[in-house]
Amino acid sequence: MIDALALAFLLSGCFFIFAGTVGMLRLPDVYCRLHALTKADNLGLLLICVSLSLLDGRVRIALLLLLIWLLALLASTVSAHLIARHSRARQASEGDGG
Amino acid sequence: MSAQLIVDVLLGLILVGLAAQVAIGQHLFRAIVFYVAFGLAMAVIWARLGAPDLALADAAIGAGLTGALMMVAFRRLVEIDPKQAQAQGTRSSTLAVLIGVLAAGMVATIGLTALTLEHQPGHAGLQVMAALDDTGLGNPITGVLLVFRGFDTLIEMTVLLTAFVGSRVMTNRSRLYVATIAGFQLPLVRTLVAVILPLAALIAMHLLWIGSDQPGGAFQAGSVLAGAGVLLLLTGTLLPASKSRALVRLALVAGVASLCALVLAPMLRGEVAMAYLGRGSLLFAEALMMVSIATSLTLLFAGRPSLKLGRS
Amino acid sequence: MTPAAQLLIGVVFVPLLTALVAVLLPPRRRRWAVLLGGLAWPCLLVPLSLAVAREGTVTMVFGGWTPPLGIGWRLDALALVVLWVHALAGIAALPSAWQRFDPDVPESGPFWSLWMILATGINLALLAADLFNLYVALELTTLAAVALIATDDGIAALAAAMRYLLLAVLGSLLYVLGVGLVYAQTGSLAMQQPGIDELNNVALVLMLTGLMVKAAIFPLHVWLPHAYSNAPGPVAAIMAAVVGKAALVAFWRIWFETAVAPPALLADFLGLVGAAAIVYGAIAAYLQPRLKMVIAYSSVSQFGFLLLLLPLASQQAFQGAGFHVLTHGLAKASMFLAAANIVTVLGSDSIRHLPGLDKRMPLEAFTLALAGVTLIGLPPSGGFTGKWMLLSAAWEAGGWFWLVLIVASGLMSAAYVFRILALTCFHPARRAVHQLHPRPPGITSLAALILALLAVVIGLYPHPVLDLLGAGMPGISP
Amino acid sequence: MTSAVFVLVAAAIFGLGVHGLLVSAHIMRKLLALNLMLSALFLLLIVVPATIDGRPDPVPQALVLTGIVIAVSTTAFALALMVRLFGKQGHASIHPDIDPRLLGRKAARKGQDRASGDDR
Repeated sequence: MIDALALAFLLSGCFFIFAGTVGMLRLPDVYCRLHALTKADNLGLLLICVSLSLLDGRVRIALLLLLIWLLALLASTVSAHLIARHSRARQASEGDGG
Repeated sequence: MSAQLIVDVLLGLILVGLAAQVAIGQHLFRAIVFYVAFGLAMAVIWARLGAPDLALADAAIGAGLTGALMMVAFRRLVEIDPKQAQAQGTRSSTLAVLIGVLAAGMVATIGLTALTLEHQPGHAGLQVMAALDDTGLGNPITGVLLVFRGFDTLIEMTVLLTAFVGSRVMTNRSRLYVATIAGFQLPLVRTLVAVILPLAALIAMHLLWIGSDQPGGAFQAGSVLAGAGVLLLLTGTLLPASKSRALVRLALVAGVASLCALVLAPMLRGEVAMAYLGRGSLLFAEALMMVSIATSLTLLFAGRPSLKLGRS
Repeated sequence: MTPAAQLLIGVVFVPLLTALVAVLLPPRRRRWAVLLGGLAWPCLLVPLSLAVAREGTVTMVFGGWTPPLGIGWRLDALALVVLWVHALAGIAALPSAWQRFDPDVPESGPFWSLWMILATGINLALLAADLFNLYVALELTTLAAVALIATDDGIAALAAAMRYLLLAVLGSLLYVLGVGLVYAQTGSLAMQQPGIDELNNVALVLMLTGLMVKAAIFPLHVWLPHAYSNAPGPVAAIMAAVVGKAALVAFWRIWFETAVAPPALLADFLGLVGAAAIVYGAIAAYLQPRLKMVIAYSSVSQFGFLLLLLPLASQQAFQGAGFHVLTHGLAKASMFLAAANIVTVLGSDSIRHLPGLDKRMPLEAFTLALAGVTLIGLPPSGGFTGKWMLLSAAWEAGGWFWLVLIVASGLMSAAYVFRILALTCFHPARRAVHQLHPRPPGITSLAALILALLAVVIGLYPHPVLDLLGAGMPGISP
Repeated sequence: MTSAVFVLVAAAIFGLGVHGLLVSAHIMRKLLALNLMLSALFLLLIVVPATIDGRPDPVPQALVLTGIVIAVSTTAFALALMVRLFGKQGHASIHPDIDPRLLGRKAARKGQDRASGDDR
């Protein structure tokens, strides 16, 4: 029973990460790609962490995985924010410069 | 069994694909970014092969710090002369391809024939496992690194010190490129630093403490601290300073000095050089090694002999 | 722990601790600490020489963990000879380094720390009896040497340092691949592996190729001329005298101790590589427009000469080669120190400025002449003894090709040495050099002269060194 | 069987590294190629020796850990040397006589046409 649940989480996690990657490749400009990446991948990572902690069963490992997810969340939001600011600043300078 | 094989082949293909991008890719900056990805893929393969210490070290040092050092060096090239910084792409010539294939073939035959040698496990490895329990250590790799072959580690720390002193020969004269990027003064980034800094210190201490029994140790802990140092430099909380300070020099020398103490102290008591002095002495040496590794790698990133607090 | 083993620790840890103290001290006061350390560790060689004369080899194991578990050190006659060359060349280079790197030169702070780290690396590379420990020692030596070359801060020096670094990393990569294969086969990293019947030749070839890059032996020597000629004077002296020799000693050790029965075909092939090196080095040295390049290419030629020990692996050949290492190291160090003074006074070391040198800088001209005599191997000098021993070894082994080669190598080195001497002594100063820079203090040229004199004088009384080398290497039957 | 896969992977990476070393005069690319070759070497060092009760032999793991730290030290120093050389020489190549501005013209032009200028 637990394994079936874990498998379900794992598959949905992989689906979201796959969706994020397709989004990054298909979407037109930087901002949409950032959306796709940060949103889908973080959710996918959460689902995979949940499935792993279900498979493992120990609470300590579940908390560790949660900490990993929080760190990944923090890192991806800040880097997405910086990339967005940087490309907007460059477009602004190219816009009036060009 | 075949499922595991498929996973291995997939991992291998990912690694070779990333390596191809690094070696043949047209643009230098992309090659560096792919090298960082290559380092992380390498860490996954170390984990797959059952070598967690190497996975930690390769992720922290191989991917993280080497990537950071290369990006800041690239940034300095662009600062000096943007057009020339990566002027030449790669000119793939058939001769180069031929030599590359030849080298790959040579290494493949060497590796595969070595695999077919009658595989008695190295008795050095067996002796390590046997002698491990009377050192009271759980992690055999820390046992090899600090007890059985501790002198290699001493010289390796000296190599790291030499790299820093050697880079001082160059950075004495060159104009400094301040590593902080304007966009990094944002409130969001400051909260990132406020959260990550204590966490990095905690993780480093944890890695140091469990190093004698589980995967971890001075190198991994030192590189995590160095990563935090790089973050502080990027966000301007720490700034490179040209006046070299005694405290910083002491931190640089501490690692090698502590290992020298491990070698010379037993001799004063009449025992043989580097006789094992118990777990406490290892922890003392590893703590100082962690400080030395973090300081020298952070200063190598900054390109200056010491650091000073930023104005924020 | 035997007192002799404690001396071994001293030989490596005195320079290492001096380097640590140097890094700790503020840059202005580092050279005094290094002067102290640089003069202290050679004093340990006297009791060590007595110990080696008594016991043949002094061995030591770290932490009591006997190999293959732990790391061992071993000092035998060959390593002792190179340690003496390192001590003498190091002391002779100190005045020139003292004058060139005074505290207000920006590179002087890092220079003095690196000088002691280089000394540590060389001493360790000579003592290491463990394959991976040797790799780490050579890596430390290479990194320190590259950084020292870069202290010259000229474009040529920086480019030469970068080329040397890249090639050295490639060399140690091949070497470690060989060590990995040895470990996979025998399960031990010790240099002397009793009980294995046959070391696989692929590992041997990989390790030897890696060391040939580090020792700059003929086909893989490309980094050497630019590195030696563009490095500051004292750095070039130490590198020419010892750094290449440490890698060569490691090369011999792996050939005679680790490789159980190296195939004779490989020995003859390496002998031929040595022959090619002699010819190529001599011709290149003859054609060079710059004095330092002539001396550097002469090193390439003399290293080829030292490879001849492999096909002629007899007791006498080993004594001859060991003695040649001693005299060549001293002569080469004195030539580079003299050349450094010439460059500081005349502004450039190009051949055009040499005429009339004997009147302008008599001491340097005489040093070049003396060292040249040793390089050629004319009878009174030490060079002759080394060549004579190798000649008689070739005679006994009946190797006519090697016999002719040794004699020819003497003639060829005579060619490029006499070309230099003819320019300095017999050509009148055709035109005055535009303006002479201030002369470096007299002690620098005196130190170079003493080294050259030593190389000649030791030929007059070679017996203590030859008897010391008489113990031979385990691989060579006495 | 897995070690055979990883030996082939290591050989492929080594070949790519050698190719990368020969293909560009830029020092940074040579350093990247050398680091690739070192990673391939470390992979071989772990995969080739026999495993001890399932886990890789601790001695080669310690050697590889030492190798990784030495690799990062050498790379860090080489980068500082490259930046200094680039500052003085104007181009990051170790062949002082061949000026890559001429060498790289064909490649640079090809590079410029394809890169729409926002590769960084």
